[in-house]
Amino acid sequence: MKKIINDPGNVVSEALIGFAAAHRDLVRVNFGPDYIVRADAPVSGKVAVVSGGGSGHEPLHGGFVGAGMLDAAVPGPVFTSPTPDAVLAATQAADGGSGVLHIVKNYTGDVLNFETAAELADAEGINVSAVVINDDVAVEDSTYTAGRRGVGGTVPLEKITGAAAARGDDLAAVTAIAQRVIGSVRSMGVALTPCIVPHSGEPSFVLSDDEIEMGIGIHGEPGRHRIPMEPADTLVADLLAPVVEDLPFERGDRALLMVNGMGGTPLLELYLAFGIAAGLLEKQGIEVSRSLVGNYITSLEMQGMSVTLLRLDDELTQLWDAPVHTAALRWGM
Amino acid sequence: MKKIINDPGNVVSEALIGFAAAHRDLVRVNFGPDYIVRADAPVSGKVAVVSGGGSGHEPLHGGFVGAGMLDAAVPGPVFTSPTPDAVLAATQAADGGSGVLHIVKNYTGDVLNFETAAELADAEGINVSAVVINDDVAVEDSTYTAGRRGVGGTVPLEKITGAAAARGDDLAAVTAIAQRVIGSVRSMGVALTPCIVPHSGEPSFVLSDDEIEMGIGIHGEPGRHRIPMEPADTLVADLLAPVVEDLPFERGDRALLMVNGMGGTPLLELYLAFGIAAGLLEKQGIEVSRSLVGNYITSLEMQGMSVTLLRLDDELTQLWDAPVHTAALRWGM
Amino acid sequence: MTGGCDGPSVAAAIRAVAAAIAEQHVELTRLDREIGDGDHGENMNRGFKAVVAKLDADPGMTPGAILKLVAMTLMSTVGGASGPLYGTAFLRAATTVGDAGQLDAGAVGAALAAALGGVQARGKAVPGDKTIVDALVPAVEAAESARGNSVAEVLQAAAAAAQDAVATTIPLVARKGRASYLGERSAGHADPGATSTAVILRALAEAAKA
Amino acid sequence: MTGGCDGPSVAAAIRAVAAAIAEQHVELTRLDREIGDGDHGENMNRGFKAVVAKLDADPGMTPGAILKLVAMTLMSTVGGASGPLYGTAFLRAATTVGDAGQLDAGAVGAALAAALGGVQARGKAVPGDKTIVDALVPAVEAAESARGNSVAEVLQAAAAAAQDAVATTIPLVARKGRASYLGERSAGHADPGATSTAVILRALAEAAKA
Ligand SMILES: Nc1ncnc2c1ncn2[C@@H]1O[C@H](COP(=O)(O)OP(=O)(O)O)[C@@H](O)[C@H]1O
Ligand SMILES: Nc1ncnc2c1ncn2[C@@H]1O[C@H](COP(=O)(O)OP(=O)(O)O)[C@@H](O)[C@H]1O
Ligand SMILES: [Mg+2]
Ligand SMILES: [Mg+2]
Ligand SMILES: [Mg+2]
Ligand SMILES: [Mg+2]
Repeated sequence: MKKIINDPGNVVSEALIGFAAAHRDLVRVNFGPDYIVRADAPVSGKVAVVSGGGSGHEPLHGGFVGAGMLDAAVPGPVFTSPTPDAVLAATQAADGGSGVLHIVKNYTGDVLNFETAAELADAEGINVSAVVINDDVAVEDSTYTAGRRGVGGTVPLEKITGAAAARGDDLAAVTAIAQRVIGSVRSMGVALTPCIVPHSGEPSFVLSDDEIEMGIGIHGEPGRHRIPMEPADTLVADLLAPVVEDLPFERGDRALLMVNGMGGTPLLELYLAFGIAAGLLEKQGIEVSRSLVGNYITSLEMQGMSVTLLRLDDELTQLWDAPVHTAALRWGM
Repeated sequence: MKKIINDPGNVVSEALIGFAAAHRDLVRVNFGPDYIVRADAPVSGKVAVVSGGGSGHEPLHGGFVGAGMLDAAVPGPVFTSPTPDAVLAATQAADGGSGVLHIVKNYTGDVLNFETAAELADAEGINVSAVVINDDVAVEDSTYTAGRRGVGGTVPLEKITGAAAARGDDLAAVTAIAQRVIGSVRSMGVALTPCIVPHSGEPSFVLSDDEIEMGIGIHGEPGRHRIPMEPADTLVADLLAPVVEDLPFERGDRALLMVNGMGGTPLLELYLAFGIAAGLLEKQGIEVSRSLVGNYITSLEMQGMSVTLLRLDDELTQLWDAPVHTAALRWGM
Repeated sequence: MTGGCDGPSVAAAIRAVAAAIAEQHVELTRLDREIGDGDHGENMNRGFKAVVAKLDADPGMTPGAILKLVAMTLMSTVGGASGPLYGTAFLRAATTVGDAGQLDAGAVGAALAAALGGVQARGKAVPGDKTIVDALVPAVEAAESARGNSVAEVLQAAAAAAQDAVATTIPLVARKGRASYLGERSAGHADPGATSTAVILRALAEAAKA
Repeated sequence: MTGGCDGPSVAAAIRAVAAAIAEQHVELTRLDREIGDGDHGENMNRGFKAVVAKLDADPGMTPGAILKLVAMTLMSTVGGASGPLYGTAFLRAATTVGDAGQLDAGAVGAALAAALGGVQARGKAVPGDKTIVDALVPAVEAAESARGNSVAEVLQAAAAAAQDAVATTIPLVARKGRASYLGERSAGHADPGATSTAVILRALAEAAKA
């Protein structure tokens, strides 16, 4: 394992020191408990949007803190959800008096820790509402199980929800917009290589030089099945088909297409994959009206990619287009 | 070799198809010869800034085409400079009647091909001026050799030069600003892993699990020397010291600090490295007044990073801050 | 400590748990790499190290106060799924024992049952889901059956049952927690959380014997 | 083709070069991976494949026209350092031979010398810099010494000298091109461009013999 780190136990806090130094104009970073808030938090009278989860998915979530997106982010240790006290502290720092929405990725750890934090915040008189994103079609959905994971859809969810809060929606309305995004977004990912969690020092799984893991999550977990390496045309088609079929997306739909890198895949390959996906969607009569290509929700240095598709209507499009100013996503300001 | 590609020979053109599809609002892509121009090119009356080089460094250069930065970019095959006819075509497409500045990274191939293109453009009556960026302190400088490579400094060079052109400077003035940036910027890089060029299928060099290459370029070339893996504190100090000493940067200087990933390094590690570098500079009395952290000039999937330091004065700061709207760098618009 | 346990002996038992977790954390993480995200040992070890640091700070606590301290510390240092689950388990156990100065075998059995109740309330898992619950349910049943014996014997029975239960999680397809995302591929591996439960109960039982 | 060479025989010789490059391109790339960026074989192969495609399109060209076509095609398809350098080399050779229908040994020698002049004008390298120049200089000298012999013999002499020169580039520290960035580490490997020059000359010599 070769990583640009010092003590594996300090990776997250040392990275936060750098993040704070690089984005002084944008954010304030609190240490112990660790959280990142907008430099101008709390924004009085605005619903605050707070998310968080294990680290190792950068730029998610800290890179999305700023005007028009998240008010605060709570980074846990690498791939481990943060604890309730950290989430509570971030919630308090972000609350501008109009309530706080928690955006939670559907992992037992995240759900339980945010749930506890919400109870604690409630006891402090903060109005908290929560949504759980579960967009990964690689996982079978069932009421008897933990359900689907939250993956790529988290990025447009945070953007659009943040925009709704920025335009002045109240907590119920912001929550409703978030639910609408969750209902309209689907994703699936593939790994070409594993990743190595710093404190473990071992690859999360072992793949031979001609194997790939289909249906992976974002924590280096093994995927749903292992298949031989495929050419990009086939690979992208195999990722896209279950995404399209699940909602299902239909002829005439407009959509945001996000092609996301898992951290170690060159942008060249991501654009190549985007071109293939856009071509396939066009053939199915689905209009790619908005697009995002790059590393937005990653698994450390893993090579691989995910495809996310979000059905857009006029309102969601407007909210996507609304100005945003964060470390990792910025336009219109 | 596992890559999200089809035929290795078509990687660049297929990626361009995806780039064009993802950024229709921003750019037009020409195929055969391949180049990327601003959607609104040529911008009449404005000096056009054109760059290019081998592919595999994405987002450089195509990701920097747009308002406030490059007017056109010419992507060659992976790690191979483009040919004069392609550079000429891009130059013609970008020229708004006020002349064109070529930004050339100092590699024999790039220099020769752009030189030839400039002669051809001149013959067509286009006023072309060229600057050669050579910021890599890992390479010894000498008039008897090819000199230093152009690496990370290319990013702020293209940004600042593009801003000078956008504010209406004439070709001589834009060229002078570019020369000033080149005179004030220094970089150095390290590789933790090699990269694999698609058509070759072989790693560019072989490193054991506890070795790193110091002083690498951006083409997977071997570096200046191989050393045992170091903790981040030492590694960053070892990269930064020659960069600071070369210009030299001095107490009281203000600088842009860019910590750039080579493509396969997690953002978490880049921020961690940024924090270390910023801390070291502060101790030396050098003020980090602007910062940039991320993958901006890469070597495919290589793990590693580079540090770039640019001395800023009020004018360069203003030009850095000026609005820019490209696929990979965007603010103020 | 054959009759009941007072504060210092509960504190000693918790230290023994921390030592056992420290010893097993690499194995717990390895198990979690197979069907999870490879952090369970690290999570638990971080938590119990923090617990020990806090125990050092205040030596004069009642058993209930110690269990509450463990609960709050795990909750605020472990993270992941296991943090809130074990945190809730210890919190319910603390509530059950109240401010008694000594715990007898009955109190220990009741605390175990309360811990299970807490895990199920929080995590909604049922037996067979391949979770902590699969180790705790037989442990509570065994403790129940051993009622009337010494604290050491009750814990011994619970630990043995939990230990046996670990193997029964191997063939299961996970329905809760991170392993559930693997579907059928989660079968064939022991559950990390069930394993850590067995480690904890074993350490408690050994401490009670001593 | 013992006397002079006409258009069709020059075209055949260029095809032979393309075939030789195709055969050697993996080795040329391997050499370039050691001290460069691992694309020299790929670059040359892309260029000469394109050349062959264009030769197919127009079979009736003079030697000079063919050399010019090679020059323009290499220039617009090879890229990298070698594209403009070999492009300029063939362009100067084309200019030197003019529109003669046949090339005799003297013309071939003059063309080689012109090619070297082009490479040096464009690339500013001198002998010992570990570049194409290190193969071309002895080749031109050998061709000069073989003056008065047949085209085949002149090319044979040039090819042999270039081939010998490849080994002399091994100990050199590069001062031009990408390998120069390696400093001392560039020593110990043959220069890819010098090697491709030897490959080209060998193929031309073989074709002239045939
Ligand atoms: N709903 C649940 N109820 C009981 N135990 C659970 C539940 N979900 C997960 N677990 C337990 O948590 C363990 C994993 O803990 P850990 O690895 O620390 O957290 P994470 O899964 O968040 O990385 C699993 O092995 C399982 O025993
Ligand atoms: N200035 C120069 N003069 C002559 N030959 C040169 C010069 N610079 C580079 N070369 C030759 O070019 C070869 C490399 O070509 P190639 O790999 O195709 O281009 P690049 O270096 O741009 O990747 C080197 O081996 C060397 O022989
Ligand atoms: Mg975890
Ligand atoms: Mg090259
Ligand atoms: Mg885990
Ligand atoms: Mg090369």
